[in-house]
Amino acid sequence: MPVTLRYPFTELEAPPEYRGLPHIDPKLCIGCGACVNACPPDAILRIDDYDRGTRKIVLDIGRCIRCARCEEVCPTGAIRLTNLFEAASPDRRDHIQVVELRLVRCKVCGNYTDFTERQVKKALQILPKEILEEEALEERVFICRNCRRKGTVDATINATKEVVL
Amino acid sequence: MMEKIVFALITVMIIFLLPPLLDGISRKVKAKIQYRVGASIFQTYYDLQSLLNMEPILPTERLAFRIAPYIAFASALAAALLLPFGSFVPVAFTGDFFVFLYVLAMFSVAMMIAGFSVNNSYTNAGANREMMLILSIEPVLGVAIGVFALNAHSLSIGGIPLNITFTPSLILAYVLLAYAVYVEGGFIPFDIAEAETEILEGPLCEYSGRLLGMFKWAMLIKRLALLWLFVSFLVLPIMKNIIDITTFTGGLATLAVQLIVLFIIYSIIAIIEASNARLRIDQAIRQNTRVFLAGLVVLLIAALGW
Amino acid sequence: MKYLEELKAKFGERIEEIKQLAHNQWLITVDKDILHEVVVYFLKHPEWKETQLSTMVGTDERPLRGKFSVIYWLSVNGNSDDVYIGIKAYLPADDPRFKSVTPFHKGANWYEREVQDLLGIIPEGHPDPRRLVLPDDWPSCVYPLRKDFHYSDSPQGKKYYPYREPPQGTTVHPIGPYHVALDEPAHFRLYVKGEEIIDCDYRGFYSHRGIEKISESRLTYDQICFIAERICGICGFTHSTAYCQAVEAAGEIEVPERALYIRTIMLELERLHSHLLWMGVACHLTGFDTGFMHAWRLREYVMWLCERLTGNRKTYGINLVGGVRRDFLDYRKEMIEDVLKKLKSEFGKLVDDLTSTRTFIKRCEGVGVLPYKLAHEWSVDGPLGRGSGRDFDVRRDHPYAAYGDLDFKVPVYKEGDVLARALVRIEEIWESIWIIEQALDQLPGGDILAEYKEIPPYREVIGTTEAPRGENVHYVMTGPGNTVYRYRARAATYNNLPAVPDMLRGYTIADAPLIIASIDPCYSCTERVQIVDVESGKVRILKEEEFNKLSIKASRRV
Amino acid sequence: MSAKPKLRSVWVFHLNTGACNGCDIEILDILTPFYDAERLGVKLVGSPRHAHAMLVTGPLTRQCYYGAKKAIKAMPPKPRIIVVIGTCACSGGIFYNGYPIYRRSESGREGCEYPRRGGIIELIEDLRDEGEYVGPVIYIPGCPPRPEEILYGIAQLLGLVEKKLEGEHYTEEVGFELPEAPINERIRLTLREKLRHVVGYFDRDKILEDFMELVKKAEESEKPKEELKKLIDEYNAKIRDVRISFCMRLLENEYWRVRDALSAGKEFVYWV
Repeated sequence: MPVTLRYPFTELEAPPEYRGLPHIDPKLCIGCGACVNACPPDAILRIDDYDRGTRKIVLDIGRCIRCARCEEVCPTGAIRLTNLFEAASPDRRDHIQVVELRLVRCKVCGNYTDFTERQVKKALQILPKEILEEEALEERVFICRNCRRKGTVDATINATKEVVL
Repeated sequence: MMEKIVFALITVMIIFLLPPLLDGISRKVKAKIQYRVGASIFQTYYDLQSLLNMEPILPTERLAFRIAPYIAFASALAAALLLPFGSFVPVAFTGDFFVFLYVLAMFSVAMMIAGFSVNNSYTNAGANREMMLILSIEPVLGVAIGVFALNAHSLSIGGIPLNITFTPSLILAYVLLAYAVYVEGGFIPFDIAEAETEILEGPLCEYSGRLLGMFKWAMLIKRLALLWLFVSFLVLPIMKNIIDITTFTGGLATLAVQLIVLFIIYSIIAIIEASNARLRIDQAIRQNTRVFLAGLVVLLIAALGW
Repeated sequence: MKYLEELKAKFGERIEEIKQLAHNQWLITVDKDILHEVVVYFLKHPEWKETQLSTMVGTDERPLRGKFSVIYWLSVNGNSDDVYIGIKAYLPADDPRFKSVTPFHKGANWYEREVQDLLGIIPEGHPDPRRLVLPDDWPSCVYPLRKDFHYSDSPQGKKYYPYREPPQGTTVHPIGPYHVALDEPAHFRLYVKGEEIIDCDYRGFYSHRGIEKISESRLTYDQICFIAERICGICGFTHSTAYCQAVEAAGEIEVPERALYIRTIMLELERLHSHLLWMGVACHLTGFDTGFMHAWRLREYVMWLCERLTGNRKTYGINLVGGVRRDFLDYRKEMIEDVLKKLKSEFGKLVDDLTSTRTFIKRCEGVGVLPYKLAHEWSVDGPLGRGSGRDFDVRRDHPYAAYGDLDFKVPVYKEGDVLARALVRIEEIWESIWIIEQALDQLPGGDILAEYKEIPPYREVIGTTEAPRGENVHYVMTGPGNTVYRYRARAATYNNLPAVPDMLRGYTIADAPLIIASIDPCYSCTERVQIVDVESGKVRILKEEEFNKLSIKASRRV
Repeated sequence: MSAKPKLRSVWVFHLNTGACNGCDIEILDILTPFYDAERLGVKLVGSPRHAHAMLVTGPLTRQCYYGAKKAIKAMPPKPRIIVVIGTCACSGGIFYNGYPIYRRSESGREGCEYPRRGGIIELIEDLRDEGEYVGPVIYIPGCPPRPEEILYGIAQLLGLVEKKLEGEHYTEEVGFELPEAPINERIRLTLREKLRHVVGYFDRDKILEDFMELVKKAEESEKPKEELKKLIDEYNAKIRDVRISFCMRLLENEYWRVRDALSAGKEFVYWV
């Protein structure tokens, strides 16, 4: 007897284990770019715009090989492979998902740093209270790398001066 | 006169419109054997419609390439028109049995023209195979019909089935005829000339759009003609004993029986097709030759009057 | 290894170094002038009957020691021993030439043409030095696997390929690049007389995608698992397993036992679906569509199972260096058992149907015969080799994953025709089912992924698996940081395909698709990765090189 | 779903431009009993001249480029539908900028453009530049796409179903959530990474969630250690899965170990 499935004339759900279309939950994504580094076909891009102060995480389903490495490395569980599979479309732009996040503006020099505000919030959640207070990190995380390095250098110079004196 | 017109209309309908339906049924039967739903039985109509509406792309400027499908279509049509539909034979004259063989060969010639008119080794190979196949099977068909003619003492296709008497040789002749019709119809395992996976549909490889549609349609009509011949030889001798074929109702009834038997045979063929692999051309020819030799023996028996 | 002494006695001083790389791998460095002698010595060794040329790797080691190198990897199979021997020679950077092995062993043909294409290392005395791998329009004297070539450059040259002249009185019958019988593009030129095939030329590598170069440049260790899997869409998992095994051996990573068993089960499931696929294709090619449909209907059960076990029907994506990414929970084990039960009852019926179809058997019997002697000369492997009487199987002879703990038979037939290959595959399906059942029973507990710190650089090692089509050999030379220095994947078909012309000769074009398909060719496997103008003068080459350098720059627009 | 199909007969030719075979096998797979594309009027033909549509797979290697171009030109001038199957054909896939892959010089090889370029579109644009007509193009990504995905794409082409996906663009305005787990975030991440090595990335979140539920309950009681042990025993009896039980036990041990170490002030950098 015919065993043919009724699909596409009925709805059909892929099994829960299926690695289907990836999707970024924009509420959870912190823009750390772990997925960008892990992605073998470069389907996820990180595009920083230091003039407008934004970071775009761009996911292209049309480039994705559905290996789920992004899901494996994502620290917040924002990117997941759903079990949806119906991605066919006559327009490649339908395959694009963009999450645009704000970058931190350095409190010292006013330039945009290379990390997002959400990344900072996540870091603050992880770090234990004692360390935060001890190192006055709450302040320092909003400073860009250059200024921080400069600050360290200045501090060292001051310190050496003290020693010399 | 009215009766003639009715029969003529039905005949035209059968010849032009029935073959795609038969193909659809055959596809459905195969699908069922393969545990599939399969295409709708009208799928072949859709296919032909879409092909006939499509502008072809011409790989060569040769006229032969362009007219080959029409030759094939015309010869298939001519072959079909020689056959009895009920009591009605559209074109009847003594000796039309030779014409039947001749137009069938014409069809194959059209295929060969199509195959050799382009410089493509697939189409050439296909044309080659068609030639070899036709040369090996036409004699079998000829012998089979010859036995019938001998038996019925008639050379007209319309006349033969009405005049045969049952003898042992006749039963063998039916077997021969069935074989010849099957092979000539190009059903698996004898779809060697159009083998898709080997030589990409052979002579049809370079055809497209409307021309391809014509060719496909012609091939289906040719199959119908061949099978109709077999069915007529099977049904008419029996029907003539049950009912007076020459009356209008008798003719219609016979036609109906012919159609039913045709459907049954087509389905059986679909089953055979579904459970066989394609033969190689040399294997097929060897087999045909053997059958031909057997056919000669049958002819001899028939000549002796058994 | 006892033969090393014998070797030392024979070649003495000219053996530069012998070192053990892994428990069954030795690397022997020799002088480049005796390279071919040593290789042939092992290949023709009277006591090692099933020795074969497993792979050959050319490497641009100029950044490391200012030299090129080539390694011939030989595997000792059958009942003889469990050994892989690499025979390495360094070649000077300014004149990388070595003596070709092909005149003595046909199986080296493609390997040597490949290093010539990709690295510009010239095998002297090669009987057929045409281009093999690179596209027809690739400029000569640009060698993509050299380290000074950027992986995404793609210089344009003039399109040209020197096909062989057809023999007298024959016509050319091309199969491909787009032939319905070949799932993938490949180009066979059959030289035919009527329907009979007189000779055959092959131009493949339409699916050459530069995987090795991408792996060496753009990807990290873990990412390469996924590109290795995409070497082939049918037997991808064996490729990623072979790659992982190589890296694990180089990094001395201890893979948890549970991971090994899970790999074994997946490998066998892959073999199941691959063999069923092959049976279907063979039926389809002979016009027997019912067989095709039923074989693939059975295969679908395996596909669904794999989808639920790993998340994808084909590219399982569960291999990582150090183990696997998904575990078999209890309900997944039950699913496997259900599918095996279904397969066992229905597969027997399918085989009966096939063997009782007279027309199908007629097409397979006595067609495409590859006698044992030729099989050995071409170093063919897998079901093709076993159909021709070569008694060798990587799973048994060089146990990897969990195969050492499991019990199974290796079917061998002597006839060497298409039917024998079909029978080998049918028996292997039964064996696979049996292997999976055992592995499920013995599935140990514990972790599934090992943790490792760092993989030491510049270690060379190979990983091998028995793919459904034969032996897969992945050579890895680890590199600094998180990258490989040299990666060479050799798929089973790479050894099998060159033997096809020998199998085609004397049969008809109607048989050609079936014969080609009977080795279960996988062009994409083979071609992951033929016009060097040997006669042209030096001056011209220089000019061309300059020109090509310009075109490299033009092609690269960031 | 009851929409009348635009086309009732689609003859397709299969064009592989250097794919890994995965998509090609799935194309054959849609003809087999479970999917049976013949229902939709699809027929695989052997010659591009017979085809309404071209099913393209593969990243378009340079060696394939010429043959593929010839094959598309050999199709009848109308309708020349291109069905792009698989990630490689959509955008070059994982191979997108390897040296043997064809790319137009405008496309560049290492850019950050999106939608990502590569694959068969490079050839289609070349053909359009040459003035050849190329009909509608439909993209079916996937690596490889499931047979259902391909059927869905073809059904879309026939006008039987509507497309479901649309491009998405989010900005900060969607809001940010930083979910608070019942246990310390550092411990959670440590356990999560540990679980990856035991049951793998796929099952770990579900198991960890269940575990945290139990921990939450246990921490409310007076003797959390004993309580957690009891809860886990109950949980294991209910779930009846050897692996999950194993993980639960492991998590229990790990949890107390890490927690004690943390409260003792020892530094833990398990996760990175």
